[in-house]
Amino acid sequence: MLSDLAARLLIAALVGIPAGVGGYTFFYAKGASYLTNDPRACANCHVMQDHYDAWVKSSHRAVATCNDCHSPKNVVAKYATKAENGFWHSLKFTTGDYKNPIQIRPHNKAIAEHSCLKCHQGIVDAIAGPHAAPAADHPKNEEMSCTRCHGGVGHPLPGGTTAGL
Amino acid sequence: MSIMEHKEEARTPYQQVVELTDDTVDPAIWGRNFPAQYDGYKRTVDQQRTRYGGSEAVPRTPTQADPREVVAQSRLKEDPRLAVMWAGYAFSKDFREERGHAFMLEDQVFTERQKAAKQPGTCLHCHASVYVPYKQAGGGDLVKGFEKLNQMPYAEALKHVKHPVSCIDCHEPKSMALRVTRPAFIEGIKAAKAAQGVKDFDVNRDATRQEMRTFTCGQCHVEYFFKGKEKRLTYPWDKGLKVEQIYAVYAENGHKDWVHARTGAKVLKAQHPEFEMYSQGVHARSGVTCADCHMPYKREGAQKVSDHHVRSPMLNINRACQTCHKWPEEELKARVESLQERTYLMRDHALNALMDLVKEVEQARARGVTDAQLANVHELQRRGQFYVDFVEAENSTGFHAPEEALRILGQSIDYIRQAQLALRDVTTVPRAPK
Amino acid sequence: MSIMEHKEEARTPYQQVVELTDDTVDPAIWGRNFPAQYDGYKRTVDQQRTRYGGSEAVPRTPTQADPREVVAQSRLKEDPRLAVMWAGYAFSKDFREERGHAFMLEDQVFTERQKAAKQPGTCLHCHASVYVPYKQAGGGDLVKGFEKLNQMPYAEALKHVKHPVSCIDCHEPKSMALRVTRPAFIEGIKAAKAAQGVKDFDVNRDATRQEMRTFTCGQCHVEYFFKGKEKRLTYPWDKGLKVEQIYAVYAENGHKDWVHARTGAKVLKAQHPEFEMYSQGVHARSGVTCADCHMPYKREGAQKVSDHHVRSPMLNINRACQTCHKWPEEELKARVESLQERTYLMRDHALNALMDLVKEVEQARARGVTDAQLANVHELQRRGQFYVDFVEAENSTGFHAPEEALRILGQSIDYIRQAQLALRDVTTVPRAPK
Ligand code: HEC
Ligand code: HEC
Ligand code: HEC
Ligand code: HEC
Ligand code: HEC
Ligand code: HEC
Ligand code: HEC
Ligand code: HEC
Ligand code: HEC
Ligand code: HEC
Ligand code: HEC
Ligand code: HEC
Ligand code: HEC
Ligand code: HEC
Ligand SMILES: [Ca+2]
Ligand SMILES: [Ca+2]
Repeated sequence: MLSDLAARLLIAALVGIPAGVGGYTFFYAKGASYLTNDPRACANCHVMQDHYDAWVKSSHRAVATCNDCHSPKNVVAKYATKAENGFWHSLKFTTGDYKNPIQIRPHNKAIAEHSCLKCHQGIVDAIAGPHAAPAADHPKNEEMSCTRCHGGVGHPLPGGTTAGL
Repeated sequence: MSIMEHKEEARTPYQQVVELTDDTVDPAIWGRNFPAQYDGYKRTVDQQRTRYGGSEAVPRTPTQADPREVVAQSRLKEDPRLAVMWAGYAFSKDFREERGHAFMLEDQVFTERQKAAKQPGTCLHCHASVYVPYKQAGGGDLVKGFEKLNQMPYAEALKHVKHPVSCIDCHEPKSMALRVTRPAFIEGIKAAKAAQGVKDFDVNRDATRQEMRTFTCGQCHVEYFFKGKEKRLTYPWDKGLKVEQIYAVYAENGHKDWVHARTGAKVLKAQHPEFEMYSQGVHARSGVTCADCHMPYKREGAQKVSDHHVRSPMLNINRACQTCHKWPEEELKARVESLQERTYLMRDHALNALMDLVKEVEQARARGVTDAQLANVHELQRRGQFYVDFVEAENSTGFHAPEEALRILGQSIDYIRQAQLALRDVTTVPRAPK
Repeated sequence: MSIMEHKEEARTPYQQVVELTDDTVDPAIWGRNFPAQYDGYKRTVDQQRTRYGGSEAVPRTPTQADPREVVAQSRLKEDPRLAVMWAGYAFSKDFREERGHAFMLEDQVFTERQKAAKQPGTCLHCHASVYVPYKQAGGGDLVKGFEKLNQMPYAEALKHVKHPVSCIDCHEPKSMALRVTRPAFIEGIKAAKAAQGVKDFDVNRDATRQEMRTFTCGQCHVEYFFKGKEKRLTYPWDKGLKVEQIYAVYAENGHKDWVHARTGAKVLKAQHPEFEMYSQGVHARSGVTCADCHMPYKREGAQKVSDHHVRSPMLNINRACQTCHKWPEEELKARVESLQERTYLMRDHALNALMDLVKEVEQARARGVTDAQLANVHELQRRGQFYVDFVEAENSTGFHAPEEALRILGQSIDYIRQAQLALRDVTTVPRAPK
């Protein structure tokens, strides 16, 4: 069975070849913009427009782009993720087969959650541990979710609601 | 549809196929310029049940008098206590679950309530596209036409209308901007704003776009009564939108809808106070509008359009709720239903109390107790019954303002039980209501 | 402080100044490793009033028997109806608004309720740091020590404790992980989970960190009773956490807290069911924990720490609410108060009904009506009074679960008014409660 990463690398390879609807879209719709860090590139797709508009108003506008939060730090994984998302999003964009409002997949949610620590590790050391360490006495010491309280930092939700768990 | 077209669309929101004037009533014509909205609008014929809402399609054999092949389920059959609450009033003959806008005109024409009592032309204000008919009947003056039709018998007024609520009732044809076309709301909201200290409020001049996304619905989804022999449609908001403020208006003008057949009390019928109830809830407080939940945006290619298939959000949770609440659909459904269950449970307590009271008062009168002796009892029934009916008639089963609905039901229970006590010792002075 | 130092701090969240063992009770010692948390902890001596919460610092002249120079305001003075509800019970002698954790031990020692009735050692479970004392008294066995102190007279058990709730009661000293140290909660939550079909729940083994942020508080902020002559502290959760489920437990075991002095009913006292009420609310449903609102994170230099100044969130709206709710402070305050006002209004209706009932039953007994004849009346009072007291005793004035609080009050009103009816015709069979 393929590891998660291997599977995504495979798709990454796939989209390299401009064949099939996914590939076609990938280039036409500047799906390649997944490989840049320019948020406007994401907004190439109108379905990303709301998030772009919200991001422009967000506290992170000046400090974090889409990819800072939506792709992992590890370089290989980063491009794998981008290619994979680029592939799926292009495909779904073309087929129009996706929920609206869009819902983040657990895999990408986890990436977003971890990305917080790329920049904020320091400030949360005290609350995250010592006791949050996996080795801690409390076996169910799961990692804490940042978005539980800060879900809106990248692109606030309408109505002042909270992002949820 | 391919990406090429997506981009195409994005550039041109819509084609002006036909020219729309302020007299174009037929939605089909508007639909040629706005096919997406028109398609949604037509789908309001769909009938599907939710736990407490939507509606069930009940087949029936058409008759000369009533050609409808499908109606919504009877609420009187679902809960026989309602017929006792309304004993002696037309509602005790026929009361059904409401359904989509497409049916509003025929359902009003063919309800048994039309036979049970003579209805005025006023009724049409909220069941037909009356904007153009009012203007014509009034020789260009909307309000004059309104007053004219109010005073006609229903059957005669009916000849002036053709369509259920239509595009022109909510939209200004040139700009497509929202507008309010209903005189009773224009006057009602003016009074309500005045009560809050806002002078001379002209809804079409002063309301924000956000407010209009609620006011267009508030034109009809409200409590009302017919004032005087002119049968002028009136929204009882002079003191505010809360149940006690509305009741105070009826206390002052002494209005009664009918005399309760079994208790002799001069009682009131509450009707669909969605706008009033919603206004007391946390969503209204947060600036969330009727249209946000009942006409959420939906993507049609590159365009976002408001879903004109106005219906229960429980049939459309993803679009209606998940823009703001990132909870799974199942969880959102469960939240709504748990709020509705509580409302339903307390409604049950209140209606049971009312059943006890009606039975007892009926027996007392049989024993010869006079209406004079029953003055306190009657007043407590009038208030308590109006409160429970206010929540019963509000169609979200409490969701629009859960705490307000429960507060009202709690007080209703107190007043009705006190009526039973007052019946036992006609001397006791009931506590002053809060 | 320079960036460099920030980074320094950041790398090592805290310095191990002293070694903490599982027997270190004194918070001052823990405070040397965790000065930020200790500072907050000490600030629970602050007293400040909010609209319905916080507490007022009322000066008094210390006496031999009660050396306190400052106490919280008397709730009996604020609302004399409470003394009528509790007639014949210690609570009718002295009941004050609760204040910060720093006072928990002295307030328990010096309350007039200690004189009004002999209290058992059990009381200490929630008013002192008992983890180490229990272990010692039990020769290393926590539960044995718990059972031992329960059975001592209060004054004797008191000798075993020194501090109010302290670090060691909520934290495991090596990892600082949260833990539950209270036997009654360990047993209670196990029963509650079992009622939901979760077998053999061991809170310290099976609870998530997220749950622990609530359970550490649930150790004490709950309804309870003393079981049997062993005075074992017990949380009545065998059937679940809802008021009717708790009442069902008391119905089954026939428990009574006292006999009402004026009506003769065998009644119950509800006590601070914060955990139970919170569990029925939308915040619990959304995974929001007690600590989120009562111990929100606060910035200390380059670190975020949990604010150990446990208090009313209304005194800390910015941190307690605004990370999740982007509304202005004033607006959030207004939302809380409008929910609390509704609860308070319905509490008023219920207490007024109870005042009517007590007066009438007292008169009836004076007329010679027997307790046998009053069976129905007594049962309805017992239930209705427990329901209103459940909301009255819950310290958020409804905020933790607004709809649940109003549902309970609505039913309370129904039961109490029905008790008045049952008093008038001892023949009527009251409606089966829902
Ligand atoms: C080719 C058009 C297109 C572009 C360009 C695009 N997106 Fe998307 N995106 C979509 C579509 C379509 C969906 C919905 C897919 C679904 O719901 O499964 C989506 C969904 C998402 C999701 C949530 C669904 C998931 O897969 O978890 C995230 C996060 C996201 N996009 C981020 C981005 C970022 C960051 C960029 C720029 C680096 C970007 N998108 C650029 C079309 C695009
Ligand atoms: C690319 C770096 C970066 C990433 C990724 C990032 N942040 Fe930030 N964040 C910053 C900077 C820089 C600031 C502003 C300076 C500060 O206050 O620390 C900031 C500010 C904040 C603030 C304070 C302002 C506010 O909006 O309240 C919060 C809270 C926050 N971030 C949370 C998060 C969370 C949660 C995530 C992950 C979902 C995240 N950040 C991801 C860099 C980042
Ligand atoms: C239980 C709620 C909660 C959770 C979970 C949470 N935070 Fe926070 N966070 C807060 C609060 C409250 C503040 C404001 C503190 C203050 O104003 O003193 C805050 C402040 C911050 C700030 C801004 C500090 C400043 O003033 O510049 C950052 C950055 C931040 N949090 C990041 C995170 C990250 C990263 C995570 C996940 C590891 C996280 N938070 C998890 C509640 C939370
Ligand atoms: C500071 C971090 C941050 C930045 C910057 C950011 N996002 Fe996000 N994004 C998140 C988080 C966290 C979530 C998950 C929200 C949740 O479900 O609670 C998310 C979710 C999403 C989703 C899934 C739908 C949803 O709303 O849950 C899309 C699509 C998305 N982001 C697109 C974008 C785009 C496009 C940009 C840039 C214009 C962007 N994001 C910038 C943190 C960020
Ligand atoms: C926050 C979302 C929300 C807002 C805002 C809202 N509603 Fe609703 N509405 C609901 C829900 C949820 C229901 C319950 C539907 C059900 O039980 O199936 C409902 C039910 C209804 C019903 C009965 C529908 C049926 O299926 O029988 C009507 C009529 C209604 N609302 C009208 C209005 C009006 C008019 C307004 C504005 C004054 C409004 N609503 C505002 C969510 C909302
Ligand atoms: C001209 C009067 C009028 C206006 C304006 C109006 N409604 Fe209605 N609405 C009705 C009537 C009448 C019915 C019941 C029709 C029937 O049962 O035959 C109804 C039914 C409904 C239903 C119930 C559908 C169902 O399946 O049970 C909903 C939901 C609803 N309206 C929401 C709205 C919303 C939201 C707006 C504003 C965008 C609005 N209404 C504007 C008169 C109106
Ligand atoms: C102020 C606006 C308004 C007026 C005036 C009005 N209605 Fe309605 N009517 C509504 C709305 C809104 C609904 C849908 C909500 C509901 O059924 O509670 C409705 C639903 C109905 C229904 C379908 C449900 C049912 O009750 O069986 C009938 C029939 C009906 N009305 C008849 C009438 C008659 C007859 C009159 C005149 C005596 C009248 N209406 C006057 C707004 C109005
Ligand atoms: C009961 C009221 C009502 C009726 C009837 C109605 N609409 Fe709308 N319509 C709305 C509301 C509310 C909006 C949202 C407007 C806004 O947000 O400013 C809207 C928006 C629109 C828009 C703007 C684009 C969009 O979708 O948001 C168009 C175009 C439109 N309607 C066309 C129509 C047509 C065509 C008809 C008849 C087939 C119609 N409407 C009937 C209430 C109504
Ligand atoms: C435009 C934004 C928006 C939409 C759409 C919306 N809500 Fe809300 N909702 C809110 C806000 C804001 C609150 C208040 C709490 C908060 O600030 O997060 C809230 C609160 C709630 C609550 C808690 C209220 C209570 O009494 O417990 C529930 C449940 C809820 N919404 C369900 C829904 C459902 C179901 C829908 C769809 C039918 C919906 N909401 C649509 C913004 C929205
Ligand atoms: C969503 C936020 C929130 C959560 C979660 C929450 N509370 Fe509260 N709590 C409040 C508010 C707001 C008040 C009202 C304070 C006031 O009236 O001043 C309150 C009041 C209280 C009070 C009375 C405080 C006083 O000032 O007199 C106690 C005790 C309390 N809560 C304990 C708890 C416990 C125990 C839990 C968990 C089982 C909990 N709370 C969960 C917000 C919360
Ligand atoms: C060992 C028992 C115990 C534990 C554990 C406990 N409390 Fe308390 N709490 C009390 C007692 C006792 C009081 C009343 C003290 C007094 O009035 O003298 C109190 C008072 C309070 C108050 C009222 C403060 C005021 O100003 O009115 C709040 C709020 C509160 N606790 C919240 C919490 C929260 C949140 C937790 C968990 C993080 C918690 N408590 C854990 C026993 C406990
Ligand atoms: C299950 C835990 C628990 C037990 C057992 C307990 N308490 Fe408390 N007590 C609390 C909590 C929590 C508060 C704060 C909330 C409140 O006052 O409602 C409190 C508050 C108090 C207060 C201050 C407020 C007031 O009532 O005047 C006194 C005094 C008090 N308790 C005395 C006692 C006595 C005496 C006993 C034994 C008969 C006892 N307590 C047993 C948890 C407990
Ligand atoms: C009534 C319960 C309670 C008491 C007593 C208590 N704490 Fe905490 N403490 C908590 C909670 C809840 C957290 C949050 C833990 C988490 O999120 O995993 C916490 C977190 C901490 C943390 C981790 C970092 C942080 O701030 O989140 C430290 C260190 C800590 N407490 C030290 C102390 C010290 C020192 C004392 C005594 C002076 C103490 N605590 C007393 C409940 C308590
Ligand atoms: C960790 C996140 C979080 C914190 C902290 C929090 N809330 Fe909420 N609150 C929510 C969520 C989630 C909901 C449910 C509605 C939704 O999904 O947006 C909600 C709902 C509400 C509602 C609507 C419920 C109703 O019955 O009308 C109010 C009011 C509210 N919160 C006030 C507060 C106040 C005041 C505080 C601080 C004392 C607070 N909240 C703290 C997340 C939070
Ligand atoms: Ca319906
Ligand atoms: Ca207090």
